Amino acid sequence: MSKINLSVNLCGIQLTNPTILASGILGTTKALLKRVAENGAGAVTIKSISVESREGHKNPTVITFEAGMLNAVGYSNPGVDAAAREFTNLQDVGVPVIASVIGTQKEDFVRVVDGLSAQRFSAIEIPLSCPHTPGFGLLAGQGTPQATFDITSAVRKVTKLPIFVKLSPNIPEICTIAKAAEDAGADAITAVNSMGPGMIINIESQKPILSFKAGGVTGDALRPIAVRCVYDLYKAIKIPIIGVGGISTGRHAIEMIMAGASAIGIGTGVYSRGIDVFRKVCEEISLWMQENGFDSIKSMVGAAHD
Amino acid sequence: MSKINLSVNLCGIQLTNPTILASGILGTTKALLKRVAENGAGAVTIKSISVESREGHKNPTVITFEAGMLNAVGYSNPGVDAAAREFTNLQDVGVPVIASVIGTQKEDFVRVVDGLSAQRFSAIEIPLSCPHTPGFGLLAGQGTPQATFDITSAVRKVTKLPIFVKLSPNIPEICTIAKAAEDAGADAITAVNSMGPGMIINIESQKPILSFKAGGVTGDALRPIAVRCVYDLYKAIKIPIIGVGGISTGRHAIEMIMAGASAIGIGTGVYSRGIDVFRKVCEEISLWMQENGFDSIKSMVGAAHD
Amino acid sequence: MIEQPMMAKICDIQEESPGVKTFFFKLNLNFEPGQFVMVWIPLLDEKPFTISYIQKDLVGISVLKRGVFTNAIHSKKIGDMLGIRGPYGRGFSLKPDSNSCVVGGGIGMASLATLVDRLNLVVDKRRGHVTVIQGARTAAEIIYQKRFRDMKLCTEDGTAGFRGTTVDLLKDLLKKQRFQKVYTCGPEKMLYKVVELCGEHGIECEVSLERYIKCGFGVCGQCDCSGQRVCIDGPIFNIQELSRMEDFGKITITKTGARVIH
Amino acid sequence: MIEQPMMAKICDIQEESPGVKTFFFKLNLNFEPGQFVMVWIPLLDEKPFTISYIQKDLVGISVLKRGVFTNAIHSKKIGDMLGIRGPYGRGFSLKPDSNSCVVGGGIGMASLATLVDRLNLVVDKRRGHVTVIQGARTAAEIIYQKRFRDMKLCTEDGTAGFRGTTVDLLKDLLKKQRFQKVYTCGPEKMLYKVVELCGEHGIECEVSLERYIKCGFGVCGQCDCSGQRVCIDGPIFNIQELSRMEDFGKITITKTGARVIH
Ligand SMILES: Cc1cc2nc3c(=O)[nH]c(=O)nc-3n(C[C@H](O)[C@H](O)[C@H](O)COP(=O)(O)OP(=O)(O)OC[C@H]3O[C@@H](n4cnc5c(N)ncnc54)[C@H](O)[C@@H]3O)c2cc1C
Ligand SMILES: Cc1cc2nc3c(=O)[nH]c(=O)nc-3n(C[C@H](O)[C@H](O)[C@H](O)COP(=O)(O)OP(=O)(O)OC[C@H]3O[C@@H](n4cnc5c(N)ncnc54)[C@H](O)[C@@H]3O)c2cc1C
Ligand SMILES: Cc1cc2nc3c(=O)[nH]c(=O)nc-3n(C[C@H](O)[C@H](O)[C@H](O)COP(=O)(O)O)c2cc1C
Ligand SMILES: Cc1cc2nc3c(=O)[nH]c(=O)nc-3n(C[C@H](O)[C@H](O)[C@H](O)COP(=O)(O)O)c2cc1C
Ligand code: FES
Ligand code: FES
Repeated sequence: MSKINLSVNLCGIQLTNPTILASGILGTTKALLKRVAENGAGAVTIKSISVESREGHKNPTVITFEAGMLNAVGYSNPGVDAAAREFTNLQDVGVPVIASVIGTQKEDFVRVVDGLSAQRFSAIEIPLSCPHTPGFGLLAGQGTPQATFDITSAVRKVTKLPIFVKLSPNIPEICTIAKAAEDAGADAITAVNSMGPGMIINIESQKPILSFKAGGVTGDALRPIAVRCVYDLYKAIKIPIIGVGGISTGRHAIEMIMAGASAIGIGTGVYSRGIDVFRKVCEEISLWMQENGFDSIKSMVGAAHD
Repeated sequence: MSKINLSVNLCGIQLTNPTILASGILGTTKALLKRVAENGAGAVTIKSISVESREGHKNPTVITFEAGMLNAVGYSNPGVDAAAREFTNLQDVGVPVIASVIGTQKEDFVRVVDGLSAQRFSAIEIPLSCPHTPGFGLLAGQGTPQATFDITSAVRKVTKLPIFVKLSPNIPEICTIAKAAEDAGADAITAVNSMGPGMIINIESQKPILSFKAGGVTGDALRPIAVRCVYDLYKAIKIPIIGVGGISTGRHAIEMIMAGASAIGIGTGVYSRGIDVFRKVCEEISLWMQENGFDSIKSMVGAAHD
Repeated sequence: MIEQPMMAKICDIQEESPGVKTFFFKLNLNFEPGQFVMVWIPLLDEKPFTISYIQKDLVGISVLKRGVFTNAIHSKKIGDMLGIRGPYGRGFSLKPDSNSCVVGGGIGMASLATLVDRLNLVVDKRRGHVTVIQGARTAAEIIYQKRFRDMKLCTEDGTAGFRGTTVDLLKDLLKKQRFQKVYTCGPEKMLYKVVELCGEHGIECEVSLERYIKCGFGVCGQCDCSGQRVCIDGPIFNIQELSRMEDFGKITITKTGARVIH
Repeated sequence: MIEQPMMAKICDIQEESPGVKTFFFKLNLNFEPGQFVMVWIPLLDEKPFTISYIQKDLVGISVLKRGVFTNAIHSKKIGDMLGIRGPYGRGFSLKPDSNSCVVGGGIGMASLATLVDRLNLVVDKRRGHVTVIQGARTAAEIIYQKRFRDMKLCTEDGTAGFRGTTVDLLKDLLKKQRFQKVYTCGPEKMLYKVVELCGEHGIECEVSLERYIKCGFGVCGQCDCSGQRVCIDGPIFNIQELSRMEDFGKITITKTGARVIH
């Protein structure tokens, strides 16, 4: 590996590199977070946690297609109390750990944040944008400017940690929603959650494959949409952006950073390139920066803007 | 080729098979329409026509990526008068020809429909859903239920031809908009137009590649989204649906039909499988129907619904 | 590869025991012993099963009737379709030049069946031998009765073969003979004891683990066992790997992600 | 393949005539004579150009200064970058065992340059010979002066070579010698006459057409010439194909899609 400095300061959190494990991928246990950290991630996000435990949708919950992945996991999680027990002594993980917090109403978000407050999370991410779980995200109307403002404000009151608000690529008014989050005190925007939902039908059985029928689209299919969202957001808001969607190579990461992302999330890339996708992406970023005369991630952020 | 009957009756238009050339692909001249018909299409759609001639966006206007295509052509077209001269004696084409009509306001749609009325078009398609042309489609607010109702009603008054209203996959309320079109007298819904817009940045030059920067995403990336739109629409409306988005194989076409489409459009597939994609798709549909005991397209429409 | 089920028609059904049926399909799967497939019943659910038979283009899964899903499979008839995706995971690594013992408990035997077939094919008769131990609660639960050359049985109630557990029987055998490798699948408590025993005797050992499987290809994190994804890093783990997996034999993770004692 | 420009650094610039410069890049392109690439200047535009030089890993494009875009290319310096995607289209099909004549008018010569190089390489000297005709308005516009073995010049004003058009010169040559094949590129009116002449003489002929190019890979329909897409079905068409293309020599289609007389 080259000596290029990939470090990033994200809302005061120091990351050795800009790659972050996206929520919902591998973030079920502390042991897996640690494994991802050992595979090069600059930070990791846990799978979203609600007040009560949830079984999620039945299988199939995750499938792939030519252009990416389709998932409707349905926010399975053991609930905040079990999560608080699972994610103790987070310093063992070796990199900053971001809590992902969900709820059907703003009080739930507050309760989960409270419940996790004794653990050493570095930030709170609130996804208001899941397209396939009744009661949550888009299906609960959390993707409006007003709801975003309300939920973010409520969380803001109960935590001093940086708050990342995670938005949907579906919503034409993504910038308005991001501004609502910014106004409510969010420290960063995570853009984007999975897109759609989409549906894949098995024609022999004449049935949608996912048990929930529809699910969020991620991976390559999502990348141009995510890049455009980040590009638009960079012009619209002042807080930093974590760019997520279809990143699996160093080039993809740099593209997202040039669109305006200060750090980048990786989900589906864990499938397409393996659990060491973080290390691979970092090596590819370094090499490219070296060949192209960049010496810091910061110097590339938003470079695609006039 | 097998003896399976692929014919479809779409709003009274008799098609020998369910594949339709989507608007904006190859539909610039009558000669190309004829060529596409010779390559197996059941019907063809012309490139969208406005009142005045338009140069469209500068190049690059169409590029591809791992999961599909990105385009911002910007509705280049020679205007209604030149189009009326180009598309004379349409019976020469050999299959039904669908006119695609655009405008910045409802009066424009009416003028274009009027201007083309002497030609033998089989239907009028009105795309209210382009995501990347200022003055038109989504960028002109045509993607609301009210605008859809108004424009469709206005066109309804001046033509007896079947009207197809083409919708965007971006809009969460696609069913509401489709119902507005249905209420206004539309005969079918074309679902969907390109998605996004998305953006692809060339990292060496640090610039978006498309001259318009953002453009609509089509091809594989769009397919699950398009299938889900069609699936939802099938439950919401009574008029037939033309399913478009990411179809390049017989399996894709059958998937879309089972989701609820009575016929299917092909655009990006012309790139991925060649201009004879129509013939290939028809052969693949036939073979599959034969192997799986289906004897008409109609018997498969909506089969994925409970 | 695209991770979507393909529908396969059941072309034969074989009853292995009152609770276990094998369903056969004509399918070309590039399957290694130890791997698994996801079996889909549209609109119902999708669950992991081993391929227990491979004969030319014919593959079979042996299913123990346990709950809603396996009951639904059992109600399928010849000509019905099931969705199959995979194979997934890392299979067994064979040690053909030596004596080995394959220890199966209950339906765990299904995961070992193609391994035994393969070992019998590749083991050099002059240098090695394959011993199979199958344990069950009672005689009626024994499967693959006539399938393998040297299969020793044990039942908890003594209705067939040795009375006692597979671990007891293995301990017994070890007094008389030496195995270079043990392969095992069954209830995790049993696996834990087999591993302990192999550790004491310095025998190589590979174990097939079970955890709740969702994606099957390493992204959802549901199948975690101490940082190892059972679906892709396993389901086969060797004794060295298991020694670093604290949860092995102790903790499993449910559908919700909660940790429960095994 | 992914249809996106790759940035390439200009490593050399060569002046071919007062209006034409060649820009060299280190690039590995799988380019066949007759094909073209799309050249991108970020935020400005993207236009089609032929590769006019291939030397190991060095490729060149020769650009005639005409309008906004070609002026912008001309203002580029060594070390600047241009985006390149392609190559696109169907190239010339070579007939190496016979006498051939390559007829270039104006910058059309650029599209023929690598063809002449290739022909000179593959033509069996005992069986065939390559004659090049380059036509220009005036001597100063002649390019590749010293590049080809047997190049005959003609100018409208007589300042270099034969006074008159390439068609006149070809007619003249045909009185003395026989060509089995003619390859040509230049203004469409000239191409039309060359094709006519070849038709009369029963000579095989391949023509490089120009139409407004947008996508370059056959989807936008902008480059139509009577149902043929110049970008992918062409830009090279033979005399039989051209005979079925009514627009050839008569009508072209502009950026908007309007038909205009050539
Ligand atoms: C790698 C692997 C290979 C397997 N191979 C076989 C086999 O060849 N034959 C066989 O009969 N069984 C096999 N199983 C177990 C089989 O998956 C369960 O018996 C089946 O899922 C039970 O479903 P049910 O609805 O009938 O019962 P339930 O009542 O839903 O569950 C009974 C038990 O089955 C297990 N289980 C349920 N769902 C899952 C799941 N998605 N993933 C993992 N375990 C689950 C749990 O331990 C649960 O307590 C295998 C399991 C794994 C992990
Ligand atoms: C297959 C092909 C190969 C070509 N190879 C060469 C070459 O090797 N060297 C060279 O100098 N020129 C070549 N050209 C022509 C070159 O593309 C034009 O000269 C250039 O686009 C002019 O752009 P401009 O902005 O400078 O001039 P403008 O003022 O914009 O245009 C001048 C003329 O160039 C043509 N033109 C403009 N844009 C395009 C376009 N997108 N596609 C096709 N034609 C266009 C039109 O005829 C126009 O009238 C080629 C054209 C084609 C179709
Ligand atoms: C299997 C799967 C599960 C996911 N679960 C969650 C989740 O629980 N919470 C959340 O905020 N996002 C979730 N996401 C969305 C991802 O965090 C990410 O935003 C999305 O996948 C886009 O990134 P990618 O293209 O790199 O995968 C999930 C995505 C996938 C594929
Ligand atoms: C290059 C290109 C140009 C297009 N132009 C138009 C257009 O003029 N009018 C229109 O209604 N749709 C236009 N579309 C959208 C297509 O008709 C179609 O809805 C979309 O491409 C999705 O189908 P596909 O995935 O098969 O390409 C265009 C698409 C492409 C790729
Ligand atoms: S089942 Fe999803 S990671 Fe193993
Ligand atoms: S330039 Fe688009 S089809 Fe030829």
